[in-house]
Amino acid sequence: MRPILENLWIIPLLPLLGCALNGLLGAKWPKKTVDAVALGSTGLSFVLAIEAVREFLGFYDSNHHAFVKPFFDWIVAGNFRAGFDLQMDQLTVVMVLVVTGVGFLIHIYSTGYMAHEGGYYRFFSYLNLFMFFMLILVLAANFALLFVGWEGVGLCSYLLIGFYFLRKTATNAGNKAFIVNRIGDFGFMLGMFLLFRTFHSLDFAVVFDATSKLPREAMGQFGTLTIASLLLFMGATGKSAQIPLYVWLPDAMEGPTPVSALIHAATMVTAGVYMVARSHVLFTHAPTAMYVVAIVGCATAFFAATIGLVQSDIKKVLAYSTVSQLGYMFLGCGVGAFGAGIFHLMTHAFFKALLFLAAGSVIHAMGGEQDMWGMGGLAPKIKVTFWCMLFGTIAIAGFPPFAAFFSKDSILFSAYNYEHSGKALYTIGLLAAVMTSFYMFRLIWLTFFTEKRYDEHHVHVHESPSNMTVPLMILAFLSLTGGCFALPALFGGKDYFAEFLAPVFGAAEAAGGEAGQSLEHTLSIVAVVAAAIGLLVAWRMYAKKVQRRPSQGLHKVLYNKYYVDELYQAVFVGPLVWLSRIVFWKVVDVTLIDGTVNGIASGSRAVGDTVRRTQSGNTRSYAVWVLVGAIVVLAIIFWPILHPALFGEVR
Amino acid sequence: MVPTNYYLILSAILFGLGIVGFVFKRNIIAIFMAIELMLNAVNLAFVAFSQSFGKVDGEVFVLFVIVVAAAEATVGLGIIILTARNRRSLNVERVDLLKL
Amino acid sequence: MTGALVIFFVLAALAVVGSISLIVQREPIHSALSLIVVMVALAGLYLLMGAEFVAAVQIIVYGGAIMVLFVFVIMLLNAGEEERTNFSKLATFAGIPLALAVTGFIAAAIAHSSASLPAPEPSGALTSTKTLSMLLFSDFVYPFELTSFLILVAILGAIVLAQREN
Amino acid sequence: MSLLTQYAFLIVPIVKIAILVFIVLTVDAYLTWIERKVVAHIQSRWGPHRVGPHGLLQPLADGVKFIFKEDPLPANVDKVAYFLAPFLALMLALTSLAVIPFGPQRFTVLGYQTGIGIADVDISLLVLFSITALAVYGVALAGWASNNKYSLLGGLRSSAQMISYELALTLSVVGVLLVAGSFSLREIIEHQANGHLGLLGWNIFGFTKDGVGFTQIIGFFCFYIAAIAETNRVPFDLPEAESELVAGFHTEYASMKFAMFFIAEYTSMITISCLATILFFGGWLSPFPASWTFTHYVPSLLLIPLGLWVIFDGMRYETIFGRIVLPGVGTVLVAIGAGLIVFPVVNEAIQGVFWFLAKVFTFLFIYVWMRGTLPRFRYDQLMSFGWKFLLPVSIANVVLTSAVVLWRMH
Repeated sequence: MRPILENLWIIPLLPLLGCALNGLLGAKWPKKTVDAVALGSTGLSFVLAIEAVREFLGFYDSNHHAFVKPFFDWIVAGNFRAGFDLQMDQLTVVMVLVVTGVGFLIHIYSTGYMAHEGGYYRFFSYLNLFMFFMLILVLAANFALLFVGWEGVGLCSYLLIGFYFLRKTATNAGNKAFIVNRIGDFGFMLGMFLLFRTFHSLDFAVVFDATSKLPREAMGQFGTLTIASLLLFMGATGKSAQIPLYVWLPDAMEGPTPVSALIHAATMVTAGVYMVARSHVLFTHAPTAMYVVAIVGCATAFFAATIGLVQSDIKKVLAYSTVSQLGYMFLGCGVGAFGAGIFHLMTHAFFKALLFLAAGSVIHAMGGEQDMWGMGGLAPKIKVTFWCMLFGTIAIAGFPPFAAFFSKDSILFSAYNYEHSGKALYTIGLLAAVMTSFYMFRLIWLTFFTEKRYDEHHVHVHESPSNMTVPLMILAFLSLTGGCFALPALFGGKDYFAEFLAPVFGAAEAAGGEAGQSLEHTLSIVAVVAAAIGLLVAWRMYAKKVQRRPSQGLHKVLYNKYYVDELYQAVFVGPLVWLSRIVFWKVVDVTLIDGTVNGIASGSRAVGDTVRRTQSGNTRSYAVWVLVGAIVVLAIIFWPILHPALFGEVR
Repeated sequence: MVPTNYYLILSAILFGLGIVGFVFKRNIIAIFMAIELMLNAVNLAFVAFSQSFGKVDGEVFVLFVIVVAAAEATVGLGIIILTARNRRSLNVERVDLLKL
Repeated sequence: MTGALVIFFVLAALAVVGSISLIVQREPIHSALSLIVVMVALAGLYLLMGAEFVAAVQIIVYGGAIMVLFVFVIMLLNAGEEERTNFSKLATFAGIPLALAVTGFIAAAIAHSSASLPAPEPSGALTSTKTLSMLLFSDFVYPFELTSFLILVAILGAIVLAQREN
Repeated sequence: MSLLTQYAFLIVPIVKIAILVFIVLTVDAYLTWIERKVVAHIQSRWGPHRVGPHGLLQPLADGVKFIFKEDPLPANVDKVAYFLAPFLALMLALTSLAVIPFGPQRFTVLGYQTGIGIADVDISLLVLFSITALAVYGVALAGWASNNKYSLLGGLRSSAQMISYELALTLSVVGVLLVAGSFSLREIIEHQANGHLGLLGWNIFGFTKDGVGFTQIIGFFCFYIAAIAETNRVPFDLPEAESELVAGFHTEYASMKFAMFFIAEYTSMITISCLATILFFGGWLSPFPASWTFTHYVPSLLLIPLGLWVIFDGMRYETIFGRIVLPGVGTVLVAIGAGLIVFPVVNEAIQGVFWFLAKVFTFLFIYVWMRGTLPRFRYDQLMSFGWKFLLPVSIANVVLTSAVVLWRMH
């Protein structure tokens, strides 16, 4: 008897309901009602999710496989069927809990943060819609439905980035996010087509069973599976902001901070990771793709970290750190440690959400100021925020016993053991870790210590209301404890999280053995040392009095993000715009299409000018025309009769 | 016994004459009458066929044609009366407001 | 059976002459009279073919009602001699050949299909009015009802046309 | 002889036509006399009494007058129509009589099967209607042709009136047709033949052999009123309303042409009376049950007293001529009556014709009577009466009758 599990659709439906209510009626409602609807729907779906998980665990114990239930047919064409099928397995459990839980917390936070913003109901309507699509994404049992959620969250991200649609930059950022994602989705769709062409189905079960029966493709071989996996990964790069499609995420910070926390840190951007992990069977059978994933992930982690070093906008820093952390996740997946990747995904969801919300709280306190050079010495004024931020920073920096220590550690460990140039990957990852702890502590010092760099008379720094701080504390607690599932692994015990996910990913990782045990200890010590180095460098540079130096040289390059945007502008956007303006607009649209239309118009007018002479208004002439018509008809009728030779003898 | 062809040819001739009248009469009433003439020619053909095939259907059709002609005459003449009242002329060539 | 042929040719000649005079007459009333002649002649032909009911209806409805309407309208509008204007060059030049063409077409079709026509029923085998009515009210009952509706509509139309605006 | 028999199908009808036309013309002539006399007496005048005893020769005098009168041709009339109109009128009026059977007998002349009455078509009623339908042209054309506003108005009126009332006329007969199930006048009459019931079998009462019946009285009234309108008689004589239109459509006609219209009118009166007789009053059927053979002496019993009265009246007539002629006529009548009694064969033979003529003359008398009694309708009254009363009623009659007929079938 599993009431919720059997009606899994109810979990995503609740946020949709909230979205509809707020979106259609919320305009007239007071804030309280809007809050009630939004929080109620998300909170309830969180509770139900927990219940569903409980029921699922019971279900799993009795019969050892994922729970899949088709609810109704969505598309049925020929032998193609895409049903509204929802599934629940350990991976889903993690995602659902993260999404609903973190989502719920961020909703609470938003009620405080957005209190003084216009379009209050609109914001929550969008947020609920996002929840709906995200849940669809994680609950989907086939690629088609997953793609629905995929595109849906993309839409919501677009809507929320452009929430302040009166700001040009915001709308541009929204467009950028949307368009860049299109590129990735293009690859994703191609991947789906290929999969369907190969397996004649998009259901996870079917596809993965078929795949697992196929032989594992050799390294460097580009077989169907490899190509499919790469195409899917292309989608992932788009959604999860990996090289080369990461450019949209930093701009996405134009959106309200809770949005950055929920969508662009905790949940949506991890969808790519989830998707890759979900289709791990494909990837494990395509080592080439795995390698690519690992390299891209690793590169992104390092690359984004370097940019993060010098950013001055507090949210930009966090954005690049997000990109870099996502890189870690992909690195984990790439080297086959899907469990580690998902583990990092979860912990990252906690501490990055925490960091963003804390940053939001800071911005709130500063009355909208985002530039760290305009802050400083805030620690005594906003203690709660400070402590939470500090927790998050320590967590991301990877000091034990905080969450990221375990997750990042296990990723690096797996990378180290990866057969293809694992050491290189490990090294780069380690450097990224150093830089991570550096730029995070840089952020801490610039924001909370050192002397004030703002005008007291204009900015009245104040602690945020409780409905913002409480979620902060909860998240801080989570980022502290989130990693404890893996705690025993350190002392030869077993990794509960990996254990939990084992049914999904199989006991692939855990390159155990006594040697592995000792190696793991050394590596984790190395990691801690790396974090400590970052901390010390940051302290050395920013603990004393600081002033903004004019940036030049490498600093300048980093500050301008390697001019990647400019590069894209020059290489892709510029030519495309030129092509559109000159060819598609001037030539195709104006000349061809408009030409055709006008040509038709003027042509018909010309015809009319000539033909209207027949409209003499003289009935007798009309009579003659009738005659002509009659003759034509008669000719058509009698032709066969009059020329039997042509048509054979009639009758 | 008269061959059916004779009737058919006669009806063809009448029809042709009807057309000629239809084109060459200027008086709208006369044109109308030419149309009636054509209808009659067709009726003749109908009856001839029905006789030659020994079936009554043709005659039924003639009845229908006559009914239609009656209705047509009613409305048509009404229109003609109005036209004549407004245009003060029955010459179709003078009723030419419908030109470009 | 030359008698029938004689009658046929007399009536046919009457019809043709009548329709020619319908065209050449300038007075509408004379045209109407010619048309009546044609119709009576046709009625005669119908009788000759044994379609007596149709003949009667032809005279009663066509001769007795429709043409009376025509005459009535002619008298009402006091339609005088028609003026032979020639504004329509088209009709003047293209009319005759086109009319000939149509007639030719029909004649050709008749000439072609004449062979296939079955021999006519021997005279005297009158299609009795009974069979006609049977057919009319069994197979053709819906068209029949439709015609009645048509007539109703025509009546309404005539009334609407006739009443003056006020 | 053989030639005669060979062309009997031409000769016999021609002869019959000649006889019929002669009789009809005479009857027309004396109908005028009767009319004038009756109307005069209704208006308490003497009527014609100069020419011949009781003005009996007046019709002859009129005829002579018509023939010798000058025939002026009005200025710029439409000649064709002007000349055509009276001929048309008279021709159609006379033709319509052709299909009327005056008696039950059928006999063979020169091996040619025929009966009393010229043609015996089995759609005679339809033929009759088609001819009467054409009758309107005479009047209309006359009105149009004579280039005279009164005539035109008369023509217009008559054509409008005839169209309007023709509907009612035709529809009112449909009832009878439904009952009889035939277009043939002869069959219609024979259908009314009803041995033991006599006149109750006529359509006017409509009893069938089994005693149940549906009366056509509504149909009859519609028919008779419409018929009067068709013949342009009082009270529907608007086309020739003297007080408004001088003489209506025949204002411009004189002498023989006028006479033609005149004759045509009276002939159509006769036709209509015959029709009424046939359709509703059993045609040549005797009003008495067939079993009463003694009623065969009714003709004699009418003729002999009439003859005796004529003789007695002639005895004391003022003019010598009258004293000579009238008794002569009287004796002839008496002789005929007696002869009928003496020769039963002849008596039997004339029974049908007698009753037929008797009924027809009754209707003719009613015509005259009405003229003497009723005022003329106003035009709008005429129209609204025709369209709004007569037509619906006759339609209702049709519906009713058909319902009854159906009910009888099942």
